[in-house]
Amino acid sequence: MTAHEKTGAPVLSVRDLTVSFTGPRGTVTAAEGVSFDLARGEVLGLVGESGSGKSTVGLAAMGLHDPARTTIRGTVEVGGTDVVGAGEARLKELRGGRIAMVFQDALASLSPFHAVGAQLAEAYRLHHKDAGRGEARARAVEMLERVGIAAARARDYPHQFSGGMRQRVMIAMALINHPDVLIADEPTTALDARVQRQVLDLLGELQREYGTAVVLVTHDVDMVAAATDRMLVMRHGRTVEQGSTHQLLTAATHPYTRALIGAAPSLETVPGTRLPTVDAPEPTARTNARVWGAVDEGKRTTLAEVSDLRVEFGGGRTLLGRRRPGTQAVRGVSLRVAEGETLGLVGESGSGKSTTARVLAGLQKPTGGTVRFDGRDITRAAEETALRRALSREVQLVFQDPYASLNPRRTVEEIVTTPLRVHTDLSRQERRDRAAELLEQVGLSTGHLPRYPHEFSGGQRQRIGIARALAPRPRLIIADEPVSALDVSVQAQVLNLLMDLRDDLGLSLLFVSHDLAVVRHLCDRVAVMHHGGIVETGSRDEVFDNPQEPYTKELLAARL
Amino acid sequence: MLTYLTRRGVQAVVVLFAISATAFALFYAAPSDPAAIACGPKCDATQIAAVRHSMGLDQPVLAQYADYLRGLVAGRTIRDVDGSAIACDAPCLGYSYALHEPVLSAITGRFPVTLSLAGGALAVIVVAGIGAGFVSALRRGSLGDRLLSGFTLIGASVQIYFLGYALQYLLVYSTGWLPLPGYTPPGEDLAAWAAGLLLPCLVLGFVNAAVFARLSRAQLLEVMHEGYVRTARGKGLGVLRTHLTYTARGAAAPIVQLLGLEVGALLGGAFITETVFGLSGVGKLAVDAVTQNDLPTVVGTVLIAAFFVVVFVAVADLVVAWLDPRVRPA
Amino acid sequence: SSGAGAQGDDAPSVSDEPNLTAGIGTAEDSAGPAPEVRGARRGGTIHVANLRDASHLDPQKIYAGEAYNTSLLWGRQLTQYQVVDGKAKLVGDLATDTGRPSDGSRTWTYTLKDGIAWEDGKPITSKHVKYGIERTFAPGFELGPPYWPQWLTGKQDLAQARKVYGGPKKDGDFKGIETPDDKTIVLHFKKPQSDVPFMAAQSSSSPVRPDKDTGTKYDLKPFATGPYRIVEHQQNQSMTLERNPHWKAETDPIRHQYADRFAFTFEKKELNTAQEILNGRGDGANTVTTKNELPPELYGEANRDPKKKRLVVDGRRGAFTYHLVIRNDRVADPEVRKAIHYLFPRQQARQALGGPRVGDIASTYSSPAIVGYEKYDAYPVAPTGDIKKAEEHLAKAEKPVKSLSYAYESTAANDRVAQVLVEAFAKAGITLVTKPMPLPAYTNEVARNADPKYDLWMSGSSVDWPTPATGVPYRFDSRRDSLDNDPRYKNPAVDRELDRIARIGDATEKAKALVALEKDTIMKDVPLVPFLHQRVQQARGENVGGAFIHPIYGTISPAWLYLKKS
Amino acid sequence: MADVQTQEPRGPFAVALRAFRRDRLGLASLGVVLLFAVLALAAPLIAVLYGKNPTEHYGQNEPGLLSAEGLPVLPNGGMSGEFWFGLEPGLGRDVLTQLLYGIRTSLLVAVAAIVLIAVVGVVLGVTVGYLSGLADRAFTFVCNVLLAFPTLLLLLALSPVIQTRFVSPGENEPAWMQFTVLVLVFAAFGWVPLAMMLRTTVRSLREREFVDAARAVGASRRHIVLRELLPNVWAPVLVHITIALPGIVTAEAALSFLGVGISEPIPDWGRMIARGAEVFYDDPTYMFFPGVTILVFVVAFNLLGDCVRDALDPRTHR
Ligand SMILES: Nc1ncnc2c1ncn2[C@@H]1O[C@H](COP(=O)(O)OP(=O)(O)OP(=O)(O)O)[C@@H](O)[C@H]1O
Ligand SMILES: Nc1ncnc2c1ncn2[C@@H]1O[C@H](COP(=O)(O)OP(=O)(O)OP(=O)(O)O)[C@@H](O)[C@H]1O
Ligand SMILES: [Mg+2]
Ligand SMILES: [Mg+2]
Repeated sequence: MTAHEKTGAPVLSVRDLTVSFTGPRGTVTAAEGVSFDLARGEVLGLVGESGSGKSTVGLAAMGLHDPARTTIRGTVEVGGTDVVGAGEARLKELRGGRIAMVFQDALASLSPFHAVGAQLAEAYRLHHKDAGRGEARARAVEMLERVGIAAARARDYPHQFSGGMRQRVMIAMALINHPDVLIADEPTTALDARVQRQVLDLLGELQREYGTAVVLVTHDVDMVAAATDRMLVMRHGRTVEQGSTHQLLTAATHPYTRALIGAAPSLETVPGTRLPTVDAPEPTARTNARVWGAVDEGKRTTLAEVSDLRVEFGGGRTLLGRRRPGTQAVRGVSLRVAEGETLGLVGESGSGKSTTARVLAGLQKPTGGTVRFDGRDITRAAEETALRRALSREVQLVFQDPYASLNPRRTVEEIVTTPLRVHTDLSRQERRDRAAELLEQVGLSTGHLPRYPHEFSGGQRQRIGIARALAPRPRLIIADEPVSALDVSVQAQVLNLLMDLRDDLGLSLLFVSHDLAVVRHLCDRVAVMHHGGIVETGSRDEVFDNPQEPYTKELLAARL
Repeated sequence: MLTYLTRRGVQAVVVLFAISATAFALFYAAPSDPAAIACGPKCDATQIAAVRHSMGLDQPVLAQYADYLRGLVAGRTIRDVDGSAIACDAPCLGYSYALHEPVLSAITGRFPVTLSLAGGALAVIVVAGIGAGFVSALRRGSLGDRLLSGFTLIGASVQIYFLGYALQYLLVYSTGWLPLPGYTPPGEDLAAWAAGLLLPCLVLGFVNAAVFARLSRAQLLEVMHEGYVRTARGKGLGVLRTHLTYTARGAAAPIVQLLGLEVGALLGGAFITETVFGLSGVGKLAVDAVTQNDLPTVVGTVLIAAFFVVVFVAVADLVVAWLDPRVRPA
Repeated sequence: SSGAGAQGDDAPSVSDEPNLTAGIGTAEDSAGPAPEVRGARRGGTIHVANLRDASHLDPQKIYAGEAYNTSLLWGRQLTQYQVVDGKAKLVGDLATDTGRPSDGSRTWTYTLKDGIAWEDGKPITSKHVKYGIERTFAPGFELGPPYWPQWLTGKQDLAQARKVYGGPKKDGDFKGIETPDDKTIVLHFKKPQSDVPFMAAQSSSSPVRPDKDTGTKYDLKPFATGPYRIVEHQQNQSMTLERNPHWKAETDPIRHQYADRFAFTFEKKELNTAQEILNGRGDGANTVTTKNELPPELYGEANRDPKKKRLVVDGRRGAFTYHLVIRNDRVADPEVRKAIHYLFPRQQARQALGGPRVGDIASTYSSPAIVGYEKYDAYPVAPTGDIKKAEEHLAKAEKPVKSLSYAYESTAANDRVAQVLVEAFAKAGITLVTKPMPLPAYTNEVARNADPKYDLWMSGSSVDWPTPATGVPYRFDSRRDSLDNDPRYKNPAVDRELDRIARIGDATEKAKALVALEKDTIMKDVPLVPFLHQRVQQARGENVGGAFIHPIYGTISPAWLYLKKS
Repeated sequence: MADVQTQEPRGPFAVALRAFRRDRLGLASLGVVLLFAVLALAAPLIAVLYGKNPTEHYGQNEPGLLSAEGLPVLPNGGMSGEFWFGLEPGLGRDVLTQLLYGIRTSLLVAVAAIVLIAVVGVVLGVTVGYLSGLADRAFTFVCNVLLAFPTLLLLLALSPVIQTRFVSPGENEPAWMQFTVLVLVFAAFGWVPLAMMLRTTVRSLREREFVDAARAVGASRRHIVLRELLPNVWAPVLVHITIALPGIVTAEAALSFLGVGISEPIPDWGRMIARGAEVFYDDPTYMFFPGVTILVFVVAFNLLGDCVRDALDPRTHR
């Protein structure tokens, strides 16, 4: 999106904005000395890793911080009014009328108790006092249709919508009163590439139509490149760098900016190379592409194999004993992972990737098909404890959410040694030694053993998860979106680690992700899933350079 | 929806059935004999045996229980001490020989007292309890909040029997500001009815309201930070309206559920309050029945109390479903 | 008496309490109308507020002083007690006199008065009286007193007696009672019966009209012969009485018909009712309690405030006595029983119960309210007990006593008494094991149990009418069952003497002989320890006149009440 | 990658403890609770120092203390230098020592019951939460029945059964039996809310990935329940306990108030209040002391419960 007009006084002017929160544990300064101007029609990208203060700035512009716990200094002028000092009455007029916000989490940000049409209509009526109910409803429906939601669904409740639709409802609500400024706080996270694209296109369209100035908050550099005029990079609450998007993307002065830009693999990066991180912006080792596909496919020994896998969920019975229809999560998937190979499993959300992975790990009982590992039939692993135990020696999982997958009440030592307790009769001391060794291997230190997960950063937590997976010396590691919950810079660290381990230990890897660039960077072979089935399998280069199936093409095209 | 209602209904009936069986079994273990009660203080063993026989109490417990259930569903005839028949229409809860009246009529006769008390207490709970929680949450950290929180803490800690007597002493006995607690049928004298129940309702209400004030404060504070509340404010909605239409609705479910339990419990009789203030409601009836080992009345009151709890818990679930489209049954 | 408690200002003053005993009146005394109550007026509604409704109204089922007392309002008997200035005299009620014995007191004849009628105006006949007495044989009437069936059949065992005759509905006419005409009724007994005039005053000697006998329902709403009739009765809720137009004052030497109506209400807590009465709130000024007693909560206050004190009516609880019963076959050593007698701290125990208002400390088994009463003290002891004496007797015991068990109905007050006993017994080195039980359990385990496993318990009891005839011969005859002879007292000499006394045909003579036996033989053995001759306090509203504790029935009698202003 | 602090590792409880230590109200309430505990433990010692015991009938044995009706002669319930909190009407026992020993009764019942409740509630709640299926349905049914059952009535009805069925006539109902019955009945109904809460907690924990993670490394069910789930429920259990304990103290007193609690001569607050209610027109002081004591005790405990909850609530710190 590009603005058609950038003239006159700034519609939003932020000067020396400092926001600090007071809590029971002292004061946190989330933003410090942030200044920027936003002209009419302009799009500013607010970039930075998680926790850098992006949302804080956005909320400050709306005057939505809880006054009891927040101290705000500096000025935020919206159309000539300083939001920081303004009274509630004045703020009520500004909010939703002159400045609106698309909040970060669309599901949590829509009231679950009211139909979406009513929520939109209310927003309209609040700023059009003389508008009747009928008019407001008509405007709401109109706006919903504008964002591609059928008028008939105005009576539905948010939980009946998909993530992308909710996000569009949020956008419709923010724009219903044609505000001067729109703050879009990560409007596309949690959406898959295709929907992401749709949402951004819509936003650009509306923005151009109404001449709205936009602050686009994101940590996704690709998105900034695609959609903004200027960008502002934040870190630890401070401005790192500010300038035109083009200039920063090509010639950033600050190393952090450069690292941030480089950390995310794109479809152009050389696969298998070490990615730049904030700590090591200029990676040295392994700058060449991974060459793996040279050996003939057929000659490799198959490590794991699923054939005609089917999984159906739910159903259950009604009171009268009638069966309810279930969800067909996986419908006839066949896959194989060869010894030493890294297989990427991509596909949009809900396509059945995780389910497939969980079956392979012996966590999910399949409804049909067979699963083999190293020649053995392990289809019944989810029910038979002994079988699963045997399987878990050789197959290990790394989970998506590094926090949720670590028990918060167990120390790192306990977490990492659990597989050793199960699978070996090592003594306590031996287990500890092995745990220390594992931590070293993933780049942590022995001193971390007695600590609890909450004391670690996201990247460190994921390393603990990887250390646990490595503990029984498995032959196959299944990584279910191990980086999608992480910041780009942390993602780069974890990807680097996985690549190192793969090389050092000769592991096979099943890598599940919806991020095509990441898959391309890491995997040797790629399988594309859609609606519970595999639509295309092939080597990395075949799939990315020469996709056969329309769905794969669509997926690739959606990349920003 | 219909299946949901049926399922709830069946569940409720099964629970009530289990409770009636438990109550029946339990009180059969009691060391005294309903026949002896019916016979009077000067009966000797043979006389009691005769009475027991004519009342059918010499039959096996299971047969008696079956009889009881039959009476509940279809009504039955009960035999008096002299063997004469007393018709007891469904739902027959048995006949109390201690009270000389059918248990159902004994309960319905006292129910207006319990209903008035429960209604008054409920009004206090809703207005003062939930209201205080709301004000407290909106003004959290302020002096008012701290005062209210202290007040509700005391309310949640104080004993009805202590507070009840202390207030009776202060407000009725020493100063004469309030009339004596008691029950006058509202149809007879509305003012006397209200005046007599004022203090009991206030005390019972206050003690229970405190729990609700604490719960609703905590709930509201929790929900206040929900994203959709922020969205509402972001639209330009005022603080109060936001909290009334969005926060309150989000916070309602646990409050409604507790309220359901509370209404059920209150309608089953407030034993201690009724004892402290000398109100002859269902609670007092139950306690007296237990102390006199008036088996039919005990089982009857237990069943009624459980009935209300079960019904109002189910009603609360329905209200919660109505409030929150996410949990509405299809 | 300690003199604790107060009298109603206009109630007949009780000058000489020990002479409360009922004399037997003459035929003249039996003629109506009743002596006017001083200052009485007619009119108004008297409210009677009791926590509990009467358990029975059916005259043949009533068996409690308070219920006898209330039923005087609508029921009449062959004889009844005329009370003047607090003194009771047994006179003819429906009958012209208290009964004429013949055949060595085996036959008693009553003649009904003229002008006596049911509430529908039909005359009361001897058949109705007979039918009433016959009902006491029928099943379901176990609740009432057993004497008519026992005496008329000569069977001591009630079940046996009922085999002889099973009630009018089952066995029709009973031959033992003759009604030669509508006015005469002749009762034939198998043995000499001296106390028939007193039994004739019991509610079970009330007439019942067969066509009005509604069975179980009769218990809710009996047909009236007295000055009032029941117009409405909702069990456990309310009862309304109105004047009975067919009652004639000149036929009734006992009752009055001052108030227009009596409105009974039930289920209000005793404390609240008493508060209303003492403070004159609501209907309080026009209210009396005939069943409720003054709650202990208010006693102190009523004692302090003279205005309220006037509203408290105090008196002897009829012939009720309260004793520490010793199970004689378990505590067989008379020395131990004597030790218990000396150990028992009567004063402290009474203090724990509420002080002098609960009763006068007793030294005799029988109540001073009975005919022939004599005050004596078999083993004088200080009211606080005498440890030294107790220890002396314990030392004489054959086997040393380590522990005794004491069962009681668990109420807060009884708990305190138990603690008093525990402390006192401990002083003599005896561990008192206390067994509190709720009333139903207590009744089952102790009172009704043929073999209760306890050594001691408290027992409040009364004779059925004011002679010792239903007391001493029942409690101390070793051949009677444990329900009667609960101390399990056994003395062949006493049994023999009781047999002799049973043949005495004159009530007063018999009473004297029984009291002598009690004093000279029985109490010397300490079969039980006398504790209290109980008292009772009830409240009456400021505007209610004529309230006094009925000397026989031990509660306020509504039949004498009037409203000062209406 | 943020560097992990070099200080001591802090477990979740250590964190909570630190938060709690900063909470002045919490410390004060803990102080009061501890004071009560100390008073309970030291009751015999204090009684000796003070020179009175809770069972002797001073008022009856020494003339001039009680009136003939059993009311204290001195004003304010007979408070004097000799009897600091006055005398019990009727028997004339010393109020102060009765109160002190009353703490023991209340605490003993409450603590024993709470321990049972915690054990039963945790075992059932966690197991059922993890198992679901038939066990879950049976559990829900039992909970519904117990929730709808009027507890107080049951206790009222149960006490005579026990007194007559299980105690031989020749001996006193042993104190331990009275306590055991109370504790058992409180536990029988008290575990329900805890188990229901834990069931919900565990059901959501079960969906957390770390359970899957444990299964994925081959851990047994036992390991998952004992080592993965249990450590996560201590915080809610602790909060539940501190909040439920005063409830049991209150309920125990309520039972005694209705006449079926711990029986004479074991001192008990509820019975004192019941007696106080009987004489409260004549001697309001006698109700005042136990009433206020129990109020202070319960307020302190509830406050402590609030503060423990705040301290353990992850949202208020980290
Ligand atoms: N209400 C609050 N109270 C205390 N601290 C807060 C509050 N809101 C945010 N913070 C802290 O302020 C910092 C900045 O938070 P902010 O939400 O602005 O980050 P962000 O850049 O939007 O991150 P993300 O990309 O994850 O959304 C974080 O360290 C966060 O923990
Ligand atoms: N436990 C379950 N019960 C019922 N349905 C389920 C369950 N788990 C998954 N599903 C459904 O199965 C389908 C596939 O889910 P799965 O988690 O495998 O998708 P995914 O490809 O991993 O998606 P994502 O990218 O969002 O993680 C989805 O429609 C999902 O709703
Ligand atoms: Mg953010
Ligand atoms: Mg997934």
